[in-house]
Amino acid sequence: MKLVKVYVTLKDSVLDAQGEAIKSAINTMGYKQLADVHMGKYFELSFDDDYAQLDQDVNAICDDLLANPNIETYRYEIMEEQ
Amino acid sequence: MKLVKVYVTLKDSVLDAQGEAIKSAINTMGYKQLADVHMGKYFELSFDDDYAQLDQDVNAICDDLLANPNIETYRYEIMEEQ
Amino acid sequence: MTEPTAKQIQTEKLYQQWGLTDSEYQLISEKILKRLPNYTETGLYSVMWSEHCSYKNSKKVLRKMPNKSSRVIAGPGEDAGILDIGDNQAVVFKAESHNHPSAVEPYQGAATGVGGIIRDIFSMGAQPIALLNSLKFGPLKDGKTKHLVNEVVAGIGGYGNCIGLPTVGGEISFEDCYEHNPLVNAMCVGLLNNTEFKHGTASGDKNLIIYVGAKTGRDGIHGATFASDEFTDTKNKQRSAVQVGNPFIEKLLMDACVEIIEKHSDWVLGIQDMGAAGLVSSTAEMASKAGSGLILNLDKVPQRETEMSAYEMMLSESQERMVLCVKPEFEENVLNFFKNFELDAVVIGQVTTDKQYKIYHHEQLVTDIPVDSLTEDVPEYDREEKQPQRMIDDKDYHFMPTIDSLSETWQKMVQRPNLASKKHFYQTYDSQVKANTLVRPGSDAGVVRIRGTKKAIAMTNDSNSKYVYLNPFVGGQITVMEAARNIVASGGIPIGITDCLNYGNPEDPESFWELDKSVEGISSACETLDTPVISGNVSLYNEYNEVAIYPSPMVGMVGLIEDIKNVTTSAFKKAGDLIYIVGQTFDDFNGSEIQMEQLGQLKGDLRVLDLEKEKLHQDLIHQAIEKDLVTSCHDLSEGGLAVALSESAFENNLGFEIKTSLTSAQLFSETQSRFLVTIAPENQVVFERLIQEDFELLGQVTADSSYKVTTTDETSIIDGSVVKSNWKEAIACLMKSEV
Amino acid sequence: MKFAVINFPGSNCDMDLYYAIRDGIKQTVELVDYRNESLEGFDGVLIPGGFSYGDYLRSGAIAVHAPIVKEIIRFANEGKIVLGICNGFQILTELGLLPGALIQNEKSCFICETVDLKVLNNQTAFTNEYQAGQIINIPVAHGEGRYYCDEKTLEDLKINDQIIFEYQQNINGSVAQIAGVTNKQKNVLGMMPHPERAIEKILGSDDGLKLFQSIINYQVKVNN
Ligand SMILES: Nc1ncnc2c1ncn2[C@@H]1O[C@H](COP(=O)(O)OP(=O)(O)O)[C@@H](O)[C@H]1O
Ligand SMILES: [Mg+2]
Repeated sequence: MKLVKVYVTLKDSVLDAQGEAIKSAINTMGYKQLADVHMGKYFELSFDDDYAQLDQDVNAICDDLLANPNIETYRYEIMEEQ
Repeated sequence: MKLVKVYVTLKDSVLDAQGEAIKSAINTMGYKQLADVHMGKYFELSFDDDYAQLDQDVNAICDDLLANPNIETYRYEIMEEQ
Repeated sequence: MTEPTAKQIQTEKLYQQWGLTDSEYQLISEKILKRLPNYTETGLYSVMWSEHCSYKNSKKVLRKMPNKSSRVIAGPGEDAGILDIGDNQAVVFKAESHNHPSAVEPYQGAATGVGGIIRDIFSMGAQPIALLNSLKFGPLKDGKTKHLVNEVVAGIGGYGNCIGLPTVGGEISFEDCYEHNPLVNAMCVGLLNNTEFKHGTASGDKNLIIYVGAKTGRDGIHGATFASDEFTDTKNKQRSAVQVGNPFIEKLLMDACVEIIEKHSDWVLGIQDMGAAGLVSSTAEMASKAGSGLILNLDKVPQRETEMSAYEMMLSESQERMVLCVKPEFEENVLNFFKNFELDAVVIGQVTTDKQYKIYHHEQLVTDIPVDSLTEDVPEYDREEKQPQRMIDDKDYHFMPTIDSLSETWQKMVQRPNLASKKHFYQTYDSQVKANTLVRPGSDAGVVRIRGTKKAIAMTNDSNSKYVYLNPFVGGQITVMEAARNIVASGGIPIGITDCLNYGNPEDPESFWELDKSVEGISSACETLDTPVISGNVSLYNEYNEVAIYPSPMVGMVGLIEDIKNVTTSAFKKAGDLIYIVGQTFDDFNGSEIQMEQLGQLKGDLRVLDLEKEKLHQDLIHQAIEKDLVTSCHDLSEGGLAVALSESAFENNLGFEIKTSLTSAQLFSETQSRFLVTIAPENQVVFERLIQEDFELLGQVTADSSYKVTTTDETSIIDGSVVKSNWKEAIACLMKSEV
Repeated sequence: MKFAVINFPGSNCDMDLYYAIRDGIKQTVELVDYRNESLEGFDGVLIPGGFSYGDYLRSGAIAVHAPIVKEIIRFANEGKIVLGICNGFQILTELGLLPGALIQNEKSCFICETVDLKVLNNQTAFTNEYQAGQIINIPVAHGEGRYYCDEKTLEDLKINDQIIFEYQQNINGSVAQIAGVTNKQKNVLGMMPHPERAIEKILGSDDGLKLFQSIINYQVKVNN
């Protein structure tokens, strides 16, 4: 099996309401040296092994479903699943 | 600045409803070779540079806030921010 | 990064990319300023003079709408309109479209549409009490549309649920013309506990302009202007023009604004939300309305991003922000008040008397223009009009359905996406939070009681663009009347409307004719009902590849229920009740769902609507409800009598046995001005004496869920439980099916 | 009895609960801001529904770091009445005052419906007005209401009769159809359905009223 790890994050200029809320919670907890928090999504996709156009398809899946190119960027890694 | 990347995922014993929903959406789009999807959360925390007990504190932040040990597990990496 | 000079803007005609025409630009530079506007100033004119902010194309048409009645406290021109409902209370409401943002980013587009309309209500000092929405999409065929629908619905629910306002009604429909141009209209209704309200004005020399709420980022700034085109370095490819909402902040902002106006009215002279064209439109309008000038210092504006230009800050459409005008002696109080809600609040400027709009950025005066020139000097256009050719060609066409098997047609019709249950979507909206909702989605209008009184408010969103497409004038009338029937069937009397006018390009004469005629239709119906248009919104240029959407006016109507004992729902209550249809039925199949089912296209003209008769039927139904005669009441609309009967039977799993003078086909006719009513048998005489004419006793409600129907053509027995499951499952099935 | 309704930033059912107490069972009730550090003088604490801090990380996760929370814990440990509804339930599990966790509904959408619940244990401070096994009709409105706990915990819950309400139709995929649980001492109840939305017939149901009346009964007994 192939394991694909996808990381989706908001673009820099997009309001990260969740990141802001989490940052202020961590600060209130007493950790003052925290400068910034961003929250994103993380996906693990498993695919059948012999999959010629895996890379191409993962790209399409990210563009169409996992990330919204208007506000988010993504990156992914393809690896062998143990 | 130090950058900490935190990955939070549901424990295996907990049904990943969002993962299931995404899996079926991807299958609907015609990608049949997809076997499994898991969805998690991804955080990027930036900290001031000279921070002796960073590792210890990140551990505590994950335990106390970012992950719920009843249902989730986490891992993190600490690196230099560019 | 250097901005182009005023000279460059002129010679390279850069203003065109912002949407200003040559003659508009000349008007600004030659008549108004008598100099060339700089970069920031050109940007301000371009947004303030856009159709969205200025209504320069539609103003002339909008003036046709009645906006007065004995109840009107505030009409169009304020953030939202206000109607007196007695006992020193008033309802405040408005609807807004968020079509384009939802096409680009469906979740956030829909969510920020909801967020924006809520701000319009609480900026009037009113406590928002309910939300509604009207959604139009392409057919549920491909994965793309389904994803779009899912995201829009999730965005609507995501914002409303989180902020804690019940979504009590709405509509959702599917036609080919919306495939690439979905419509997302949202409405908010609020309650004002006194009939005084805060105008959105900035008056009084040296009074302070205070900014409250979320920080400003580069959200929603025209993607296609040269600001983003020519000056983006590679890093800024990261930039996004899409607004993102934060309902959590809006909840704090809403609670704070409602409380400050209720408890500290003397602190606040004026308040306005920052909606389209953010800072510039809110502050310029506030100053212009008061006949004042304004100085703003942009360095004080809370900023989420670094190195924002004056242009970007002024045009940003970052969400969850408000502007207040406050007397200097209350500065401390106001700032502390918001601080207690954990909201940013800062003084960003001052009111002046010179009627100039002056903006400082990095200690430089970047804008110095007459404030009225942004709001008052916009040229008003008188667009060319032409009746669409299709109307002339198809004038005498009359569609007649063929019914081979009544039972089969019946089953098919209830599965049409436009007629099937929308519960799959609306069950994802919290319709009960605040514990005041008396009628949830699923009946005719949503009903919310006013705690501590006997009163309740009924509200509905309606549009039927198929009718408007076939005959804009009659279609416009029908839109209002259908909304009114929903209110009346719920036990209320209609008291006013808001609207979203969704059309194509106004520079296309046929499109403009559609706008003009349908507004005339809406206006005439409103005159008949004495329901003024107290707020609204215009969205033009809804087209894809130069093909316009159907002309799609959406009417948001509010009704008053004087006593909650009058609240009535569409569900049959009990076996043995008598079933009546009130109103005559004709062969009205043009524009109907059965025409779409059988012919697959819209064609023909609409019957002239008899407004007086419609009003009479509504009045009679209202009287019958007030006299406690009615056990259920449902308006007849899309799908006709067959669909209305089924919908009424579903909730309590009842059936009916009817014998009618109508043909089988006429069970699907969509003649206007009709109601389906049930009464207890002992009230037969009183009820019939009240209604007098234009009614037919159809039969009675039965205990098993079987429909026994005798028309002039045949007698059929239809399995109601199958009808119900077809109706209930149709949408979920389509959403799940693979492409 | 004097009740405190805790108001976190983003709570939005606080007034619904307030009215349920004031008008429904005619007791004294006050809204208490999350920044307060004392619950002195109150007999019961109610944690309302809503989206505390936007529920941006996980529902209830951020609220547990608010100043008032220490006091809620003390209150619970002293055996006083604590009721968490919807977001309140989520907060109580995040706090560890109740076992388990509440996660995204199985069909992953928000769901607003009125559901049938079975009262499994009517011997508690919250349910003594109901019959054992009674079916009651209460609204739900949540996106993250699927109750989850491991098998060991479930076992314990069953043995100690801590499962108070059970869905008749498992609308969100909860373990053992659990809609509401108490702690071992049974003075802390968390439930996803909203009894405060079911205290008047005109709202569709008044089956929630008995829950609040039960608390009064219980308190009267304790006081005697
Ligand atoms: N998008 C929506 N949001 C909320 N409620 C909706 C939505 N779509 C439909 N509904 C509800 O479903 C019911 C039936 O809708 P519809 O068929 O459009 O009614 P009608 O034809 O009587 O105007 C109404 O109660 C309406 O409020
Ligand atoms: Mg209706």
